[in-house]
Amino acid sequence: MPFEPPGRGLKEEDLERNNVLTVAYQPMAKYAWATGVAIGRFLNGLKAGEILGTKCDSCGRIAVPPRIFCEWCFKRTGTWLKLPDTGTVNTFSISYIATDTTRQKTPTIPAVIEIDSAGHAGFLHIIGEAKPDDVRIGMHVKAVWADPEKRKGSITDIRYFKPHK
Amino acid sequence: MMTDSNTVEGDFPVHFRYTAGLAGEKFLREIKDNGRLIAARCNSCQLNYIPPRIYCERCMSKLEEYVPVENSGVVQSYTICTQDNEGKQLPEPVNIAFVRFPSAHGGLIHKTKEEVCVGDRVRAVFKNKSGRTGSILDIEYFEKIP
Amino acid sequence: MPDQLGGVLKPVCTISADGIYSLAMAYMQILTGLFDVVAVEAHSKASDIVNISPIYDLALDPIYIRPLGLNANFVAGLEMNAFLHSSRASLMHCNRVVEKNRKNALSNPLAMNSTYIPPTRTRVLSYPLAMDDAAVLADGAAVVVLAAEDTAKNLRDDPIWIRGAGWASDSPNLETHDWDRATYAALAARQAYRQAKITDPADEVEVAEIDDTYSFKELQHAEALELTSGGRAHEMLEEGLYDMGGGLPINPSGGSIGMGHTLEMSGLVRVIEVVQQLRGMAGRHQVAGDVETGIAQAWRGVPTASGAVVVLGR
Amino acid sequence: MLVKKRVAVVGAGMTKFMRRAQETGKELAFEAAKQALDSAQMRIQDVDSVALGSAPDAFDGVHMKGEYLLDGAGGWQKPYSRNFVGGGTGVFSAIHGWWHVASGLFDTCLVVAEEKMSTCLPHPQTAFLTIFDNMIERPLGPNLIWIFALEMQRYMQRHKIPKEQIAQVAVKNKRNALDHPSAQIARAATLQDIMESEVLAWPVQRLDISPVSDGACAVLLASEDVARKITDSPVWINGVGWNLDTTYWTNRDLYFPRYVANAARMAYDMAGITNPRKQIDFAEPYDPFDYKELHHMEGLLLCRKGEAPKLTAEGVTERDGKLPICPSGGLLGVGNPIAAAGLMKICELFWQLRGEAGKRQIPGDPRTAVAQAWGDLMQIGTVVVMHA
Repeated sequence: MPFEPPGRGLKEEDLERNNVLTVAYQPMAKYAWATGVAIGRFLNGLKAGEILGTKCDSCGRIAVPPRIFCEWCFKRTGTWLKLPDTGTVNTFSISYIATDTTRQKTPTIPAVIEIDSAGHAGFLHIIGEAKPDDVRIGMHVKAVWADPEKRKGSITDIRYFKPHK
Repeated sequence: MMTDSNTVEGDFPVHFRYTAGLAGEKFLREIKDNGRLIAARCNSCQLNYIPPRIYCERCMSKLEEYVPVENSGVVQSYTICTQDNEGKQLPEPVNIAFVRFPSAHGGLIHKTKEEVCVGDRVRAVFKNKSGRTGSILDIEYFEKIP
Repeated sequence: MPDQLGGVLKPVCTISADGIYSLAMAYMQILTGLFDVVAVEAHSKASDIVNISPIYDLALDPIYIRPLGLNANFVAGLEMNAFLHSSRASLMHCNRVVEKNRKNALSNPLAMNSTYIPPTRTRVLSYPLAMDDAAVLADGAAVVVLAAEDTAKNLRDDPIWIRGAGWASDSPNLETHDWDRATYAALAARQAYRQAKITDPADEVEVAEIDDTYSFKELQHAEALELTSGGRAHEMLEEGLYDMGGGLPINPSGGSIGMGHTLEMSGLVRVIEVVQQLRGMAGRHQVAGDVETGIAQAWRGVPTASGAVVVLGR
Repeated sequence: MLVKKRVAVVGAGMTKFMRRAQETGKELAFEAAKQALDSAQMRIQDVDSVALGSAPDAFDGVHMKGEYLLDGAGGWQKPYSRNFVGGGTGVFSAIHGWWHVASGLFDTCLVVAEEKMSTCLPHPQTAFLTIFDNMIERPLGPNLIWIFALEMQRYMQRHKIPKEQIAQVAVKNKRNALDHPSAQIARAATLQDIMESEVLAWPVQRLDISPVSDGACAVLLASEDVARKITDSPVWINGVGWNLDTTYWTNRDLYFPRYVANAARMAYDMAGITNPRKQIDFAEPYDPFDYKELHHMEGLLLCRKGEAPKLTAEGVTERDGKLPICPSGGLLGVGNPIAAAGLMKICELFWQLRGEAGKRQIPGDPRTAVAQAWGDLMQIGTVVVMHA
């Protein structure tokens, strides 16, 4: 590195006290993301209290979250299946940090849950009714559903997964 | 009927704070403090960049010399904008011009006080010094030179 | 993204630009000898965006332009005015482009609209730019598959060859870019024509699919691509040169104005149309004669001064 | 795979990595590009194409920021394009530039990578929200760090790795960065400092993570003919590889980055490397988190699965060890302006292989090295092999 690297670093107070000029801007973009066909049906399933997956007619693999195609065979998936609402913790974390990086006193326990009978397929969710120290990889868990009238076709229609047997 | 596809509404919960940068800082401070326009000079390309840059986009020389630019110029193109940045109808259409300055490369895009035509001579009208903040809006608008 | 493309555990990448840029990158990847077959995909899901104005706003310079609080279509208004002023083209010529492309699209089953609506210019966006001048957003997806020469010959009897590809940018600063000319398109075309050994584009190019995000852009781009036999594009338009039955049909597909504007998928839509035309497989919108050379061109939209060109041949 | 044209790196440039830069993104890009040109004694007029890499638009806060950065990167009236493969972008930029020259269409390509993350508030991490699925993940209130914590936990559990062994990586890299003039945080940290730092999402603690930064890097690439005219000591890009795994990250086992291994195999094949453990003299794997360096050493086939923590504990990966890893100080030490941090690794290979790394110089005349970055949804590996 045969030169002195350029760059003028600032402190937060330089910006807050207007030691340098800045422009503040609030972006206004709003989106209405289409769920698509497969996830739309998955979310409708959750509203009905069911975890739905798809099965590839070619390789037999079960996919959850479901899709309309098998990414390995590159064919349309044919069969929709109702899967159990139990599974195994593939991995987890004990999080003290919210989306906006603010700190949380009571930790959230995100986990990847492999749904029973779906091979190793699973999805991200939250562990509840468990002490952080007691959560283990390989632990068996069961979905705790929101009351039917409160469900809205969202991943949060499952409130969390709790330890099970 | 329940369809398989639905929509999920959302936004992107961030906001931004942009520094004016090294050249922008000089340019906007000159407007704020002295009500004057300046350009950055590239001696190898013989171009005076307005707004100024710390580099010449053509030869990538580092630009360190700043030269004054008269605050009057010529309309190279104009438009009459009817919508704001969210796509909402503006209460009044806004006259916008791209103004070139005789001794400078580049120019400024800004509001004009009245309707203008290509070729019209216009000058920058600055806000009162007490109202200036070091922003491009320290220029109130451009007005026609009779 | 790889899943939908059959690309899982393969070399997949994103090029943040129009689909013709991606095509050019895939072209180079094949030229290196690294790959035999490369798929290029682009899509538009414009309908996921509730309101596109704030997104264009985010593309404007945050220090010098955004504080003015204007809709980004003012950029197109300024460019259109500068172009009309220097070329002496009129609003009637802009209408003529809209009429031509909307009518061409009626023969295209891929087009969003199937009925003809004449332009009225009643709603002005940023004078002189009217709502009728601007292509309307649409959703879609497009895939083009490229193959190295030997592989291509094995795959099918009628491959269409990339004879040249070019992409270029003028100054990204509105203040220092050319307002009245599409310098980016001229530079990109020169690069592509040089590779394709095309010296007289107006004579050698037989069909052109070019960016018409706004009506005036088609004219401005036709000039930059040297499709005017030395005159101005609006004069050629008046003479009918660019019509379906003309000597050099432009946007027989209907272009973005006719088909719907699929954002940065648009370039690949243009490419696919040229491929179909060269194969004689364009159906009801097939141009007359035995076409051997066509070009497709894309522009990245306001506030950019960037675009790409590809020359295709049988 | 038969690549016909050789491509050399002939110049490199880099800004300081800073938490908050006064320069605009364009100005940062210029500073790096200018240094790269000057170091090869080339003018922009002699450059016939430009390739840019930059991570999501939401950091710089400019839509289509490749266009915005264009003039600073030297792209005026040139063939200019931007690639984006998430965190893998920086190393991929060199690949993006490589195919410009290797295709034979261009003799030279200026490669620039820039990131200005300080623009994004309340915190640049928020901009990573879009990495999560809008339908089935975002409603759970995730933070970017979750995916790292989940992957790290899986890796630790699979190989029974104690946290202390992972934290050693942060100790090493922060110490290496003391010798880097661009380093944002030129401060050593002890094992205790790291183990006692705030728990964000167990097992991830604050000092396991590289700092967010503003900065830019650039390299100049040239064909063999041109390179020989410019310099007596070109550094060759001998192998390139990239590979993208499925987006369905909850359907794979995160303990091993098979996509990095695939990318590495592609690059090694092209470079004629059959035994990377013997033939690679040093490596700059991607280290945004300390465990990632270990994960990527394994993905790059520089050791067996689960063996990287042991090599680190034995000192093998120190700058004077048998297989120096991240002699630059990496992202953990120098800073992490995403795309620029990846291209920094290519710069480091260039300087080390030319013997120009100053206080950071690896002893013993290294000849062959590998740089790697990683990104998207724990999904892409980008790999470049260089040879002096």
